Amino acid sequence: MQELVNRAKELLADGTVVRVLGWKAGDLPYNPEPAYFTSAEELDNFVYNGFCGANLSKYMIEASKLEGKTMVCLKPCDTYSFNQLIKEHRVDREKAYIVGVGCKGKLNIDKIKEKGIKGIQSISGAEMSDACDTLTIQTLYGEKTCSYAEAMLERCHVCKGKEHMIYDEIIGESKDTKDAERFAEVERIEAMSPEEKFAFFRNELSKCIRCNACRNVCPACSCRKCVFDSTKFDTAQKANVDSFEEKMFHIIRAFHVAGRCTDCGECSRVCPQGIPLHLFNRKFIKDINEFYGEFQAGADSEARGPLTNFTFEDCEPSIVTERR
Amino acid sequence: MSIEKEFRPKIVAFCCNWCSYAGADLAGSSRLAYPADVKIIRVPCSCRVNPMFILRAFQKGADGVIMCGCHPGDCHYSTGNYYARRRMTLLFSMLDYIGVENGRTRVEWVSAAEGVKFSTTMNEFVEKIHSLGENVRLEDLRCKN
Amino acid sequence: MQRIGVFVCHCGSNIAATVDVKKVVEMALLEPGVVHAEDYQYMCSEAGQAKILEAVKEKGLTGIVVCSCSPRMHEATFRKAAERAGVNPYMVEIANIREHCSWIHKDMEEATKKAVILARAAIAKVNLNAPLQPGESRVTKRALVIGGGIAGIQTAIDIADAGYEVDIVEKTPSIGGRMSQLDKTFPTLDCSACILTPKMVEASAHEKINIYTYSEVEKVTGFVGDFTVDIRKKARSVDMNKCTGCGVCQEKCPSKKAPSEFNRGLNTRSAIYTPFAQAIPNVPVIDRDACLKFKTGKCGLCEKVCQAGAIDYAQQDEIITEKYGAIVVATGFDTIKLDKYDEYAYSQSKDVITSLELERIMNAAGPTKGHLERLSDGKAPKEMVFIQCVGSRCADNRGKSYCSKICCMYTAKHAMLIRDKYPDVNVTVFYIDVRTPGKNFDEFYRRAVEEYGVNYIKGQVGKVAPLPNGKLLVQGADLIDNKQILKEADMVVLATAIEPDPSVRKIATMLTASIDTNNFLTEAHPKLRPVESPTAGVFLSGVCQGPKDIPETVAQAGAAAVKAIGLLAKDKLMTNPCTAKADELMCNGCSTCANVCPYGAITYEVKQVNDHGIREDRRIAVVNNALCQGCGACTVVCPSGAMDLQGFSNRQILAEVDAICR
Amino acid sequence: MNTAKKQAEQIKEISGVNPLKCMKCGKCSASCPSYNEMDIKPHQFVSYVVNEDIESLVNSKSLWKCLSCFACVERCPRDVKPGKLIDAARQVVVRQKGQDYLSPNEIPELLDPDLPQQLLVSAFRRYRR
Repeated sequence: MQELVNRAKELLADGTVVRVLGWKAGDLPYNPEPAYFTSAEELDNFVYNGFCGANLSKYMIEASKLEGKTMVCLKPCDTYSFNQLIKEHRVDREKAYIVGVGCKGKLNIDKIKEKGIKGIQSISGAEMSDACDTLTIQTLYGEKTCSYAEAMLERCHVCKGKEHMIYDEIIGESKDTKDAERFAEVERIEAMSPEEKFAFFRNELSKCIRCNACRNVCPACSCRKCVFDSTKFDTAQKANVDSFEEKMFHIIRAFHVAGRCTDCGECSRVCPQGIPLHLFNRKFIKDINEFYGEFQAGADSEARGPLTNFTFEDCEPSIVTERR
Repeated sequence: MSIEKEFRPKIVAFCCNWCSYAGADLAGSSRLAYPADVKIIRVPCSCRVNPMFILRAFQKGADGVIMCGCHPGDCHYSTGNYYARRRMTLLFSMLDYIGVENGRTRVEWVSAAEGVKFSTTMNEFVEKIHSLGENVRLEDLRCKN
Repeated sequence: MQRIGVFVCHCGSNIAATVDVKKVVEMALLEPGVVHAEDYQYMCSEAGQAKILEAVKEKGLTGIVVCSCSPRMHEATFRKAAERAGVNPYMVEIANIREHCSWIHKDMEEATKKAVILARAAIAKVNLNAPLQPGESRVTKRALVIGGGIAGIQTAIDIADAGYEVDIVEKTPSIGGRMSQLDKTFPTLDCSACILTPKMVEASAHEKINIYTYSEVEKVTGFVGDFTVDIRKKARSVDMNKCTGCGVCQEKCPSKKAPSEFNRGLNTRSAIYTPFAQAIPNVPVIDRDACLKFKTGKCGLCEKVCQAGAIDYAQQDEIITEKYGAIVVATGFDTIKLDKYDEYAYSQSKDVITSLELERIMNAAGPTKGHLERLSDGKAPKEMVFIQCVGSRCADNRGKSYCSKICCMYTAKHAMLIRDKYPDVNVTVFYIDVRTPGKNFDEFYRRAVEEYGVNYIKGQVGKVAPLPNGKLLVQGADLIDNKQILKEADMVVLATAIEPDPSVRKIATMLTASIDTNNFLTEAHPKLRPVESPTAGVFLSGVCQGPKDIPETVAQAGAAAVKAIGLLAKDKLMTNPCTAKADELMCNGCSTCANVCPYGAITYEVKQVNDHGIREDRRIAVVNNALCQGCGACTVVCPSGAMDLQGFSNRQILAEVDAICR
Repeated sequence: MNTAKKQAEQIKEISGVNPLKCMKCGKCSASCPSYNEMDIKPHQFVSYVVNEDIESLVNSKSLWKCLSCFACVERCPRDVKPGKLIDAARQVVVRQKGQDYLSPNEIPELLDPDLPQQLLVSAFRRYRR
């Protein structure tokens, strides 16, 4: 991390960038938050550790409008989002100095808490310089330990790889964390009966409080004005009044990012209700891969997305019935 | 004394102006009957059909939604139905995934000359919806009257 | 709030017999925005339209809903009426309660209920309509005719005579088409070449007509009044400007094994060839697949003998790009392949031929120099059998479902000509029906029977079997005499079904002109607009639209020309105002819409916007209204819904959905 | 429904043929190898079914002269297939007799559509006493 801070100070000093987009320590040991830094002094608050899950590429939309260049720290999976934003002319490549930061897997505090670890005072073992094997947690009730892998976010278990798709320089080491099949959960649901599927999603979605966190964090959901806030579809409303609206919202949300979603997993990470929202996006990704060939949004900043493309021989919609 | 009300499905058909709407007109002028449950909405092209329209129809109590367009390759706007085909495939797959019976949605390509196909398609579709019964999974209960 | 008037048409009894129009009026009055509703016998009539004018005047209507026939029928009529009444024409919506309701439902209560709902949907839509103004686009004063047969030639001459430039694109080396292959024409029996060649010459000599032979349409973009077309001029390997048409090259060419397309493969031609003697232009082409120079590198004889130095082996295909205001399709027909009709032994015996092959045999310039003889042994036939409806009127997947229309007449012609020239030849025609509607047509057929003694037998042939003695055993049935017939024939002629030339599929796709299951181009209206394609600016001439004989083809060619002239005579065209429009404040500038626009109508501009007090420069989608055709592809890919389609807006369609599901 | 109509419907159902599609071209009669043996010719079969004159049909010689060679079925341009109608008529006769070794009641009216009809007829012939 120190290397990162030093480099940021250098870039600020030589005028390459006028601000740095990274993370600063939060009020708890496990909730660092995205932040801008404009001076060497401010950079003293800079952190980068296992809890820095936030994808900073979306912040570059606003940063692109500001004067001067911004140094932005992007983890490997964040770079896909950044590419996708370039493709959609939402960020300005020229306004970004991309430092690809290493990643050893990001942590989900809820998973630690689920293990009954409470009253957390400090956590060690999640710094970039650490091996990231075991977390040592100081609590009000004494020291506890927890396996790093067991505390990882779901998305890190199905990691797309530790290669940065776009960067100006890379700082820090990465570690492969993939140990699960990306579509296993989707397949499990697909195998259910319609009644089970319906019950499963009704149960999950009934938790939705329409806080819009999933939408606001999503780097693909970057519309100036969301359809769900607009008068154009008569859909503007805040709370779900009926179970239909949860479904409508989440289907349309996933549909709008279908072919653009890089599967960064931010939606599920930020959902305060713990709804596995990525299951919608991943279903679209799986279908797109099956029907129209493998496609990874954000792998580059040029290729046409699958929903703005076609072949004469595409399958018919009846395939949904036929393959059952 | 209560009499079981006969189930009369609400079915929305989106038809592109150039092929399917004309096909429906031909079915009409050829007097090829299909149930009155089907109501047609004219759109310029199948690619104008937003998934939102389909969900909205279900929300408001539609029991089935069918989209008809020109045959692939014959789109009046040359490529519209190809995009629509991908969109609808993904949407239908998603509806299936969340447990909505997949017989409630259908896409059929009907040319201006296929009045017979239009009529048989609608007859089949209405029959299918009858077998599935009322749409309870996607309906917005507030819309019930 | 709109002030809406609802007008319910009886359409005589077409609607009123199954829909309770009074009830529709009554229910419509309950809908929001409706201030007036009435019904009338015929809304499309002068008196019906006057009702609209009157109501607008009295009630100050801002929106109009007509519950009547399909909008494809009378939307334009009612829009014009609205305009006369001082209401923007795009404030009119049609509820289709005839084709989509009264004609398909029998139960009055049910049909009325549906009509009320359809009216309700239209009312809901009109409530959200906004006045639209059509734009203008220019008209390129030049027409393209695809196909150089009699249909294409006639259309081109007629358009050119009206003073407009016309280009003909013909894929073979000469114009003339199928008619140039015919020997005589019914019902007058005059020689086909004698009436066609003057037309060909007229076309080629016309100062306004430009002919691209051995050329194909490669790409079409643009729209009515302003098409841009790429034409591929295939390498002829002969310089059109230098060649004098002396024909020495064809004489000397050592490679003479290529089947002659013009003679339907009944004999061969040289590798460098003109299809027939009267070809226009009279400039040969080198068939590179057959030419020794191209195949082996050796030979080059034609270059040596050509005194004009016209041979050019290095010639390349050339792409010409030209702009047109109107396009006429005249791609014509071919006969179907007979490989699925084994029972007629076409592939087994040279003496079983198609009627088009018989035309070549009967023609003095044909493979037998006009002598009627068997292709197997050159002997003169004594017994000839004609089989009708081969591949026509078939409900199975082997043939075509339609009647090819011309076969009855040309078979009568063939039978008559043979009996006239060779009175000792017996001619038997097996028919299912003899169809001869047309001026002097039935008289013609009757002459074949009464004056020429042609033996017509009602009944299809079941099988033709080649016999060891070289004859053909024809097994048929006489349904009038209730007898089965076994006949030994010397030659059998099959009245083979015709189908649109296979090239038409590609062309239709390029033109976005719709095509039916038989590959015939669809007309805009089967009765009222038979020579127009539903695609604006595209017209249909000849058999590409449906089976036709020569007089009909020529008549339709003229009609297509008139339609094209009517278009070219305009200086400006009104463009459809139902175009896409981006909401500047909502547009993300993401370019997704431009990716799916088939017309390249969307570009991006950096514009300063004032978004609720925030002034900033934004990249925003801008729609070119002259290019946009209003398909709406952009509206659905736009995630924010910034892009909307005027006349079919998201809210309008949703309002219809709501009204229907209510 | 009277008996004739019922039988006609039965024949249509068993054969899967819509006789109204016939355009009276006579290709069936032209193809038939047993034509001269028949009193009602193949092309006439269709109109007997249309006119619901099943009585004459089942009493005709033709019913048992048809070889089930299926030439007419193969060549019929309109998918009317007189051969199938004849087969169906035979089935009706066989079922009517009601004294067969194989009771017609044991056989559903619609068998596996891939099963050739003539197989069924031969079965009836073979097991009949």
